[in-house]
Amino acid sequence: MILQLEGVSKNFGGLRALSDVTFDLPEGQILGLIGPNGAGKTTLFNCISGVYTPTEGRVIFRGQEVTGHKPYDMAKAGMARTHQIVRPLNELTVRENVIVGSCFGREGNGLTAAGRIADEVLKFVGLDGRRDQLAGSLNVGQKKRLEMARALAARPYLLLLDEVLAGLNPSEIGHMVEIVRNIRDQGVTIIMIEHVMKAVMSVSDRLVVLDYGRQIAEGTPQVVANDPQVIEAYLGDPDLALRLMRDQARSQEST
Amino acid sequence: MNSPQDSSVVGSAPKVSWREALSQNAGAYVGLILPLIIIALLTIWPTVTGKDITRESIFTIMLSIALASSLNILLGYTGYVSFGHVVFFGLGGYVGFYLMAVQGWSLWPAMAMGGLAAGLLAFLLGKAILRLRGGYFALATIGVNEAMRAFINNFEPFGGPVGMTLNFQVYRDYGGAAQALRMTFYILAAITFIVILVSYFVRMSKFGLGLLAIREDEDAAEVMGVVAPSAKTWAYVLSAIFPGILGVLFFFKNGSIEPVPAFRLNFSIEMIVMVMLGGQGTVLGPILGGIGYQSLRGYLLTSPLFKNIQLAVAGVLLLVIVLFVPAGVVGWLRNRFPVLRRILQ
Amino acid sequence: MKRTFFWSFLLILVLALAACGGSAEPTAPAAAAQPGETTAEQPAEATAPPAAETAAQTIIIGFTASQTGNQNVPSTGQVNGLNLWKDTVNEAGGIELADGSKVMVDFVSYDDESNTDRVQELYTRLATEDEANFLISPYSSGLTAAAAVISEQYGKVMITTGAASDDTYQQGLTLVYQAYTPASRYLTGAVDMLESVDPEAKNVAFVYENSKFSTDVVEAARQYAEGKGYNVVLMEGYDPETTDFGPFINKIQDSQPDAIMGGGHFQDGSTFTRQLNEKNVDVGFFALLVAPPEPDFADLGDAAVGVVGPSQWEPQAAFTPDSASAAGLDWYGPLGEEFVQSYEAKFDGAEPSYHAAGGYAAGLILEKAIRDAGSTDPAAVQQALDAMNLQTFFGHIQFDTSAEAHGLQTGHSMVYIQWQKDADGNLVKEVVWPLEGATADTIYPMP
Amino acid sequence: MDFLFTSILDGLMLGFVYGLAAMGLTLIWGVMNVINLSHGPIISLGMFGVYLLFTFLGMNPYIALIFVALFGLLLGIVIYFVAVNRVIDAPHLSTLLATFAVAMIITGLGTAVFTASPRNVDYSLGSVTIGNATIPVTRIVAAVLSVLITAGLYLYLHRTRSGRYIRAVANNRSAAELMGVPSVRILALSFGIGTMLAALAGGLISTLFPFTILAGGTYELKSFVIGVLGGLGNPIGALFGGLILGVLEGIIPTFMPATWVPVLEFGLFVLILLVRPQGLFGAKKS
Repeated sequence: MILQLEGVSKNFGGLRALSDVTFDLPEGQILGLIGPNGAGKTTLFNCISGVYTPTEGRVIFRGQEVTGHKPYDMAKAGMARTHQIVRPLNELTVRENVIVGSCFGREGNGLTAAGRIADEVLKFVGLDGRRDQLAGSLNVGQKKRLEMARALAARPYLLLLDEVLAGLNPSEIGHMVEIVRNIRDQGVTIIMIEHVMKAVMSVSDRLVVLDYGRQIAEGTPQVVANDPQVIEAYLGDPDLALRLMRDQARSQEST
Repeated sequence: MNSPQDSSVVGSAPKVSWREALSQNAGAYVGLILPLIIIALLTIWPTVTGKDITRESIFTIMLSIALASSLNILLGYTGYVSFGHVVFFGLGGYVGFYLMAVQGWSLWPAMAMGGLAAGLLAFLLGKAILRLRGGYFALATIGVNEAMRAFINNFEPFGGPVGMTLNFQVYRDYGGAAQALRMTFYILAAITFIVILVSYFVRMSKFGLGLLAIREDEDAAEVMGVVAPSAKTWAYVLSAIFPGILGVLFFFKNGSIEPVPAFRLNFSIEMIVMVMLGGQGTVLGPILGGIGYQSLRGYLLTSPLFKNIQLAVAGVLLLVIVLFVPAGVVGWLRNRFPVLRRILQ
Repeated sequence: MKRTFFWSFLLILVLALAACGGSAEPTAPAAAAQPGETTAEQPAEATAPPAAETAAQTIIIGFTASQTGNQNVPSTGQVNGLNLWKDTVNEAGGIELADGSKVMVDFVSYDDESNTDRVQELYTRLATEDEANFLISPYSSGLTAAAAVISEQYGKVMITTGAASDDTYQQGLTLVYQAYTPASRYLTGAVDMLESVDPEAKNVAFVYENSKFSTDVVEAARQYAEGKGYNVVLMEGYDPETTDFGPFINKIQDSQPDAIMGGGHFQDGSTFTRQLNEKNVDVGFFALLVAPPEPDFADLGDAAVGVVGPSQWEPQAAFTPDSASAAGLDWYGPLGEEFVQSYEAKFDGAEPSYHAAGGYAAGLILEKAIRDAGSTDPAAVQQALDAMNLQTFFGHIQFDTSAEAHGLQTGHSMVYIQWQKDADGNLVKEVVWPLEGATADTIYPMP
Repeated sequence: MDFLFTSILDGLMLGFVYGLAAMGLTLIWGVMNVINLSHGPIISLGMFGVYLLFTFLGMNPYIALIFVALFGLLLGIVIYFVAVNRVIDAPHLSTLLATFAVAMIITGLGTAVFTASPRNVDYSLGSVTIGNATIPVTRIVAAVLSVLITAGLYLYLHRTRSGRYIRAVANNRSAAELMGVPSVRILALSFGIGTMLAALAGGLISTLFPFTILAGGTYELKSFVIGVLGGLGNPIGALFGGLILGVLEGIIPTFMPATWVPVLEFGLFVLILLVRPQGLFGAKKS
């Protein structure tokens, strides 16, 4: 198992954002993490990658307990992630951004080696033509690919992808899904948060569904797609739909 | 694309031919040419003119360059606005001065101890206040400087409010006041040279890249594996050591030390202005900023037209720069003429 | 590899520099400041002052002053005094030398902003570029200590004024001479005065600004008072920025002193006085540094009545050729009233403060030394200064010549003023101590 | 320990004025995240405003405050549009330096016009005696006015439309903009009110102590301490922060040398920044 979560919960003040999330992730799989907005998916990413310390529960990465470790410890241990809202290092060039990923990631490469890796990774995500441009000058799609490139340059064992497909057009989505499959084929384990259902269903080996911080289903895409609880969470009664919309508004406000 | 388990091609240290390495490195050193030429010219200029006043004027300029370049490691590379940076200049100066005036140490070890004291303070402080971000950090550094000034004002071993005065005998050990003053100039030139090299190599190093990442987005940098707390602390220490050493040198030359001039908050702000004027985050920026600022101030102070309102004129100029050229001279040139980027680091 | 490249790079750089070493570097000397107010022609061979006397008719005297800094009020007074002295000398045709020739006086001055940053640079400029023959100190002891390093380095005689701290003169200097009564004797007279007006008084409170000058002064006064058997019931410094003296006044009331001494500069001193008055503190004797002799102190109104202050000089000071000969000293320079008159004439009726008198006296000391030496040779002037022992309108002038405290003022002493009300109820400043120069009796206890 | 009581009473009286002085700084910080380094010079201008009106027009200092307040408001709006608006979204360094440049301009011109010599508003209302403590009436008036102004500010922020807008912008500028709040105008108004409070505080201080054109700097530093005590961005908290500082300044000298006051003050300041950056009274922001 590359990653095991045991009863992970997270409270913010009185609000319970995650409650008792438990699953195991074998090496080499793609795990889709889905759920309505505000379900706690990104919070879970933050708990795994060390941005938050879980209020309860344990995170075990490659056999080691890492609960409460710092984000940089996780990066060095071989975990990399992208952000839902892209966070490029604006005043650095695209290439420098990727070099940061490689220098400080699992391998901790020197600048020269990192430069070579960066060039390679940039070609892989199709940004090699823009390597000397400032990262701030890219468009959103390119920034998403840059996030991906930075994460890959770290040569992680586990890659956390937070909505890499959001905001992309259909052809870009196809391209990105290809990239994700390719990465998995190279032996990297992936957890991806995604709203584009078709894509996530097709690419994931397994899915975990969160709703209001609770883990309401887990299994292969087929099993999950037919789970009544999941259907209710997504399509259910009008009240729920209304609540979802309110959540959407709230999450926009908080960003 | 190689799998992470199979990283034999790029994961291990790559074999690069020496020719390739040289050409890459040659490129890397291009940015050093201009800074070093300027420092070298400043150093030999007094010999060329043969005038002591040139030396004195350049002493002021070079001190500014060295201080601004030190501050730039924190301010420009790491993005933390240290408003009370003069605390390191003052504390280092005080520790060194105490060792020279009271304990009878000679200048060299006193300078080392001044730098050490400043570095140590930065290390301890860094652990605490570097957790604060943005304006809170700036405020905290002001608080630290004021607290330190008030403390030294009460600290009897350092003379309290009276400060300390250096006996002239001390200069005679270096061949008289004239000789001692000439010596301080060349020591300053050497330190400035070292500061520029340090600034440059930090800028070009992996450590420096981590600092730049912190400056751009600290949280994202941490997620990418930059150990921000320790990187920030070391940047802070590095940017504090040189002001500490320079404090000893300055007050040795000055002959006396008192709390108010040693911890003058405006002096910190002047350092920031110089960094900003030249271009923060670049090696060349603080050098041009130091020269530009001190020349301008020298001019305004003595110009019959602006003498009485020199502070206001300087304020207007600062405002114009902040509003319209926030990247400073070097940043502006880099943006305007991308061709020059390699030279203007 | 990197290293090899780096050193070869450096080598090339050095060679390149050597090749173009002489070319103009545009930025560096741009900081060169223009002299503030020099107009006269420079001495032909001013780098060698001994030779200059035969060739030139003018000597240059250099100093910096606080035109914009926080000390600009006293500093301006000092500069006014100096300017008056210069005009007086030049109107008389200059200073006469041994060979009968006369030298005129010219000034070069810069703004030091009351900051140490540039003082040394500016004094170096004065000593080398402007070819000043002699120097006058900046205002305040801290700046003077920095300037002294330069005056020693270039062998320039410097007369200090507005720089009272003793320790500047105890660092092995040989060319720096102090016009003011040093800090160690600044306030001791107040203790004598208290002893004289009230032999019963035993308890003294010292409340003073926590800065170099005031601490020096008060520390010396405390030792003196304790030596005379006084109880020091309170010894308390305050921060230079203090505006609320409430806590100190409460402490003073708690310690019930017969006398309060201390203060610092004008601002804090006048605030302190005002608040003591507002709080109706009952104390018989109140002596304060710096603030009371300033004419502006009268703005405090009734609060000022009875306040005593040490002064380097007062317009009423009774120094005359007669008093000089009574003391067995030579007299030199104008009478006190002549100084006051010409000062008021030159500066639109402004009354000279003691800083102004100090500035004039500094010039006068230099003038007399040059005249005695018969030349502008620094060594000869230095000798004349060492031998100087005379009385002027400013008082007795004599310098310590020992190695430990060379240049320290030993002759001059303070006078003490007290604010009193005249018959019409107007506030007037009266000299009350020493008794031989007094213009009125001390009011004790103060109302 | 009679004088302990006196010292606390003194400290409280002064604390109200300190609080008022810090209020403008903390309001501006709260609304737009700008540390206004021209705060001190504006306090000085407030002092000189009252001084000039009192000395040359013979105006009652408390009437003069009204003009000073108006002047402060207008000056603040001008400063906002000239120096702050353009860099309001830039990194902190830009606004710090922009407001510092304004401080240099005010101080530079002020020194040229007024010189650094001390001034004094020679105005007295006598003193009252409570037990052993004698308190000048001007101090009591200053304290009462400070409380009234604070109350006025509170009512303004909570009861008027533009006041609510200011709070909305302080809370979340982009959300307020979405709801149709004219954010630039509100920011300018907030800056104006911040400087108005600074000028008012300066005016009140001028009736208590002598001052110079440079005197505002001391109060600016104190305002930082007070702002952090009361919670930066919490104008009402500033009043309590001021009271704490005033009392500390009164009490500390009763058991140790008064020169240690700034050491403790700024030590406390740094400590609070580290431990409770939201201030002693601020609610914890998540």
